[in-house]
Amino acid sequence: MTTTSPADADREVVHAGRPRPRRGISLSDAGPPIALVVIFGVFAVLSPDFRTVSNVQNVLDAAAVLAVVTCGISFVLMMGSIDLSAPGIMGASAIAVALLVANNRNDNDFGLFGVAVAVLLGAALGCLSGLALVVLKVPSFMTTLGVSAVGLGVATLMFAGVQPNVTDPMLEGWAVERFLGLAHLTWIAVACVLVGALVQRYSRLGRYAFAIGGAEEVLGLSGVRVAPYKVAVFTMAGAFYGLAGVLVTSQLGAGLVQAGRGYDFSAITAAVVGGTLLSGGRGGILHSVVGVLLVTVLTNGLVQVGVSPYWQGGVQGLIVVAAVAAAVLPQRRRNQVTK
Amino acid sequence: MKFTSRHTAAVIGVTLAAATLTGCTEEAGGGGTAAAAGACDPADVTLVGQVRNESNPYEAAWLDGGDAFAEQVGLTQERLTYDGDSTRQQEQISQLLAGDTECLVMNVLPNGDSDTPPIVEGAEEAGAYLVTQWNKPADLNVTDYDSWLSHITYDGVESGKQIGDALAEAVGGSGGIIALQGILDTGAAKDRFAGLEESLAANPDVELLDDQTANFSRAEALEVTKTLLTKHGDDVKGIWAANDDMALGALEALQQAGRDDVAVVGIDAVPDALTAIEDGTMTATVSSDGPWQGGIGLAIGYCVATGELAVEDIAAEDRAWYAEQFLIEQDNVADFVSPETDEADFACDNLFSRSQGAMS
Amino acid sequence: MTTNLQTQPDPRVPAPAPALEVRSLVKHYPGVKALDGVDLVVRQHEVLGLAGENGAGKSTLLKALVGLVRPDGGEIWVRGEKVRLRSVVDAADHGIGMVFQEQSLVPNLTAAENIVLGSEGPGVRRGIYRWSTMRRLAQEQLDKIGSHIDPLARTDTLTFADRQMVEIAKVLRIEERTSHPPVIILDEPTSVLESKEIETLFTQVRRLREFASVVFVSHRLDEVLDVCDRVAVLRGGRSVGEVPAADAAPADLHRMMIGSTGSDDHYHGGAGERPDEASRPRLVVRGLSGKSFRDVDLDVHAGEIVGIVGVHGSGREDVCRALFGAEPTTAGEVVLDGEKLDLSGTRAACAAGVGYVPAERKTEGMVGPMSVADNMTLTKQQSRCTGPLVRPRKQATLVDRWIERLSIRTPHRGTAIQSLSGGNQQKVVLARWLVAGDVRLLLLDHPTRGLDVGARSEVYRLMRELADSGVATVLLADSLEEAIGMSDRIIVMSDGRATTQVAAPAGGKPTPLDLVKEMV
Amino acid sequence: MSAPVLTTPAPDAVVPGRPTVGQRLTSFMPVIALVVLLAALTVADPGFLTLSSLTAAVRTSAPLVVLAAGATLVVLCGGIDLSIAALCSLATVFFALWLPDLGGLTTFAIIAATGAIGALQGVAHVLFRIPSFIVTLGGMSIFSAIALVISDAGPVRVVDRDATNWLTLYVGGVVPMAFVVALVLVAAVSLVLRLTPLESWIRATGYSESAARLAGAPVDRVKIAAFTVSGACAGLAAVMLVSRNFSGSPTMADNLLLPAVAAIVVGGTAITGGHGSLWRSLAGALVVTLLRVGLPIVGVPSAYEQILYGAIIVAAVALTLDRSKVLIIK
Repeated sequence: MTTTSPADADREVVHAGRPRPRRGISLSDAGPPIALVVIFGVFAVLSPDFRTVSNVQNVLDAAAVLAVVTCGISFVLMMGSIDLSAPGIMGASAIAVALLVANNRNDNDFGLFGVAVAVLLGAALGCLSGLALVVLKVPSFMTTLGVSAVGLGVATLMFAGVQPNVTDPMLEGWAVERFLGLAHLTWIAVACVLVGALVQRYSRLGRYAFAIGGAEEVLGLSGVRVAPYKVAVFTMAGAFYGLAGVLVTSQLGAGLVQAGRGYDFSAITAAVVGGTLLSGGRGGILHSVVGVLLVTVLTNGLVQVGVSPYWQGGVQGLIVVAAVAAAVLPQRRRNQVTK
Repeated sequence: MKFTSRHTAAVIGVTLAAATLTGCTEEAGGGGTAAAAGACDPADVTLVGQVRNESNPYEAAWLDGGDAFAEQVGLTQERLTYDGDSTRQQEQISQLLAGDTECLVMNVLPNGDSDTPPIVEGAEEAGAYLVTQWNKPADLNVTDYDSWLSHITYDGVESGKQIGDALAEAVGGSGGIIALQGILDTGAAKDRFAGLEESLAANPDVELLDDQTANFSRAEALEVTKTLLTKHGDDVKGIWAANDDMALGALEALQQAGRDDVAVVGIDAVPDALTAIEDGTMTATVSSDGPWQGGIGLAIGYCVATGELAVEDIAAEDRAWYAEQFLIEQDNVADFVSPETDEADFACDNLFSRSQGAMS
Repeated sequence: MTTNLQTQPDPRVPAPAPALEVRSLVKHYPGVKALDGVDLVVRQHEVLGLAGENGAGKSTLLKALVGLVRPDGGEIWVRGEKVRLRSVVDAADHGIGMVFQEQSLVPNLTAAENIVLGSEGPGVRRGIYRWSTMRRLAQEQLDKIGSHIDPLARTDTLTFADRQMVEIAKVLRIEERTSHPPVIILDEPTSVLESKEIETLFTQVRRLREFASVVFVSHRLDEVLDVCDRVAVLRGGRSVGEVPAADAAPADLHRMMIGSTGSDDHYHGGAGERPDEASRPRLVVRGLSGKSFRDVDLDVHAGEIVGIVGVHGSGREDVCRALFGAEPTTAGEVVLDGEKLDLSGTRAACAAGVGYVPAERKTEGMVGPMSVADNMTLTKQQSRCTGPLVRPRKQATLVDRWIERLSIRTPHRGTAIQSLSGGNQQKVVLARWLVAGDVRLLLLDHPTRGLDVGARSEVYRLMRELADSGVATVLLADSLEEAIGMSDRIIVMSDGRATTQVAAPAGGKPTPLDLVKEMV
Repeated sequence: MSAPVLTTPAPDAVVPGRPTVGQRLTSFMPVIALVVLLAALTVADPGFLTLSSLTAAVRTSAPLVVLAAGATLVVLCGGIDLSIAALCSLATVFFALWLPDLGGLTTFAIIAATGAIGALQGVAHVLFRIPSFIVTLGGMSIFSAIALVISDAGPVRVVDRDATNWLTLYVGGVVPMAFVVALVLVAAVSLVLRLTPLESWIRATGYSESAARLAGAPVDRVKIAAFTVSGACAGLAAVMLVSRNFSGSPTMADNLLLPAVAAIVVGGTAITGGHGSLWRSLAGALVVTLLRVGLPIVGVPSAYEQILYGAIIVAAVALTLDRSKVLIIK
């Protein structure tokens, strides 16, 4: 949970001799995709149910929500911050959207506009974490934890004891209707990933988020005011969580306060497994997507090959550690700082 | 770092001094009022209802039922929630019991079986009137305690069996089903599954293809069902869920998979499930009357606290009992759509009218 | 547009307004007067050297010039106009930019992005990057200084010297912000460069003069005189004088800096007895190989200082770290005083009496927020302990003694080491190996990097003293002159191999040229 | 040694060696936050500030204090331990299962076992250079899985209460024994750190691992030790939980993870390592406990309780964080 100072980075290079300047993907980036292919292959051999087309569809559909959450969290991790606010923000936006589209609680029927409001609510809550980070100078670990609690509170307030059920055909359709074999939800997630990747590559926000993770102090020396970008990144992450809340609501057909339970750690796990460093400055959306698929394939595959549900979590944990170890070990140096 | 050293010394000093001077005792300050005294002024009674969270319709309705009862006797209910966190429930209870416990009435939903003993013992020690519902270890006897007035639950084995039978009927007496279990650490989940097993024994042509836990959660049920549907495909004719939330999650999964030929049953009779039964998408559920549960626990405590009912006058069979429940299917669902509490249910001489007999 | 009017060439005024002028600048820090009325004039199209010891106020002055420090008094004039500089951006808008002493590039961005960072201009439209434009902008900057770096290479894959070029290219971006020749400040640009790289840099600096004014800061006085037109000297927060570079010798500058006649030969060449060459060496290295070096043989006698020289990539730093167990080895044997040295880790090396002063003082040499005392006793814990217990009083006595012996200037032994000046920090780091009195082999990796003349001189004196007391020393010097001046013997390394050995006894020193021939 | 060549007058350095009033205030901030919170709760419900109520609160806080204290060591070294809660849950199950065989020795066996498990994580961390976040995240799910399997996913009742009864006693009639144990633990660990080179090593490791290593500090061993103590503390906390709940359960302590980390941060320990202390975590744990149990008890409705919890915890950190010690807030 710390940054590598530029000096460390310098040294790394000096000691590694003189690597050729590179632009593309390095060998260390190839680890997670290889792991994904290997794990997929192993399950495919072990379980005939796993290698069916319908199961592959199922895996992709199941990965949709996590992918959207991970899109958001990747930007935050890239900056070297951390974000635990997904459960709260998703809960709030899930209830909000359920109350805004056609539902059994009130006469609202705002359709897409309601979805937009829920996403905005997520963005606003994300903005709150960002503001607390830059204004109060409280570490993101705490601000996002606090905002998560606030989000759950807001969700509980709106919930008011009666489950809001979605009757809006559009929102329900997202989870049911299919295009090219995948649910609309999954296509929305794919779109999110594309947007995320474009933002990361082509927008100042994305590049600065990356730079903040690399050497925040340098940005200051170059006359870049970092704070607005940090707030913007958290806001964007919040919007992604908001959308994820909407997707969960669409899947469940109802707004649940617990819509986002567990997504914080799963998303971090996915991002890290995909090769994003918690210390920031490395990784990205496409890395994270590989991580999401890895985690989802694991979950699905373990059920398919019939591993006891008790053990599933443990096996997953073990594989995550092993995956990271496999990625880290070849690059191990003496006196390397590991936090 | 100055913070450290001086503090260290001070704290160690004080503790050691305290320890050596006074020795150790078993009692904290206060507490320990005689239990069954039962002479509280009705206005002095504090009513507390505690459930997991308010973000669950059944439990929110429970608290609302408690409010309704409180209003009936001119009091307010303190609503506590612990977010399904056993530790937090214990913490809240012990904090509550550290306050004024003289006329305290608690209607508690323990998070799991194992959470009941410490709550019971805390209440006993502090002399607070306690009614628990749903979860209790089988070997813990209510009659051994004075201030633990009653334990109410539904016969989970019976519920599990009833919906199991209904499911068997719905699939035409033969075919594969999958089961979604609740939180494995709860008596309710275990009993209900035992009921399903009884039902399966009685319907030998119904085959249990798979059982997985979805922790009573709608979202988890959705995921688990999706995976199991892929795994077993068209062999699945029915889904047995240990509560309605999971049944509703399973319904979503079925809808997303484009399957409308699978029967789904659940337990609890939450409003959404009732609607689903009305629509015909769900087959059956068993009623658990949340509002009544929220009121009755407080009512028992209130009656004892105000002296209208003495603990020793409560029959042993009413100290731990099964409440009345109904199998709800499409033909009788209309009767249950809007549960109302009936003030008469909470009258001190009518408290145990819904009893279906002592817990076995 | 007043600026433009004022800088219009006026036939009645013979010389144009100075590019930059500082008038009686004052800056107080709690307890310290960092700037005490500094005056400075930077003419257009000149390279002005700025010299002064650590603590003379150089860095504060430079920071004030780029808006990182708000002065308490005095004025800054840019091309005849009085300005207030509130931030780096402000300074850049006035055409002032600085290459910072510690490289300030974002390692995980491309060179192009670093060059345009903070002033992307047409490279970013509505928050969206236009990579082709960005690349072109960066290429223009790189072309200006004649560098052939790929603008889209990730910065952390570039060599150190290339990164320095990127920094200069980046600083030149400020040209785009103003219509005037910019003022470029180079703060210690050479401190980590090898001689060849320095030469390239100087060529660029001379080119810069064509269209900009340059303020050049370095501790190497010969360099300053080499590249600058004029040198201004600071002492104790005041300007003490200016000399045209052509007329001055390093000794003159040095005299001005310290305010008295200093010895030109600050290397204190081998005053003690010559180590007995015939005796068994204290350190015997045979066939040491690692990732970036092969088959290195090395002998160091007690009381001897052996310098290792070589260009970047020669592997000398890694050999040094390997001897301390901080870099893995694949083959070879190291014997210290007849006993095989365990190279598995730094602990073992410390226990065997090996000491190491890393080049990166701030990140590797010291623990910044910890006190002087704790830093000094970090390694030799036994020196402040009785059995397993720390004895604060024992530590205090010991630390105070060493603070006095090495004349470390610190308000208190409990002061955080990061608030000391570089030279004093380095002395604490050195003292770390001395407090227990059991050090037998000292590995010094650029021990004088970033230190001023006075502090250097003290470090040299200390090294000499340690050698005389029998410590064997391996020195990776900051400059060839330093290596020659300090060492009794010099090993030349090239491409990971120790190629040549040159004796350098007092009175029989080789010339830098001799060594350079061997190095390439 | 001869007089230094330096003739420039030394800057009149009067930077005081002793902390200023402001610095002192920052170091007491956790306590101030605690007092302010207590006062606020008392204003909200005057009945809250009673001896028995405070007694109950500190009794409640004991396991959290112990968990947070252990994890503080790891945080001081610059890492993080996310496995404490899951390990604690696992330990409650172990305790319940072992008690019939081991009797009075169970407590020690548990602490030894969890210490060993902690050490194992530490070894994995330093040997394979896997970030502690990942190692302990993996540990978290593995311990949970083991706990579920060996307990058959259900609570294990503890019938023989003699082994844990001592923890339910009260010292001097008012101070719960569990809290005294927690205090003694914090005091003892702090004292050991202070009196031995350990504190130097831990702080050096946390502030700058590479510098510590190059100074010959036993960085790897210090880290493993920190994880060991953290694990052992999880074991002790488990014993406390069992003494309170009369059972072990595979999920019993799982929800204490975020409160424990919150306690550390609220105490003002820098999550990046180096700066902080166990005493700060003690104060932090009390603040978090007051928030967890105090808010609902004084009658804050559950929805607002969560909002307030979130807001207060951020405010508390804003108050206690010594920003002069942390340059960049991530």
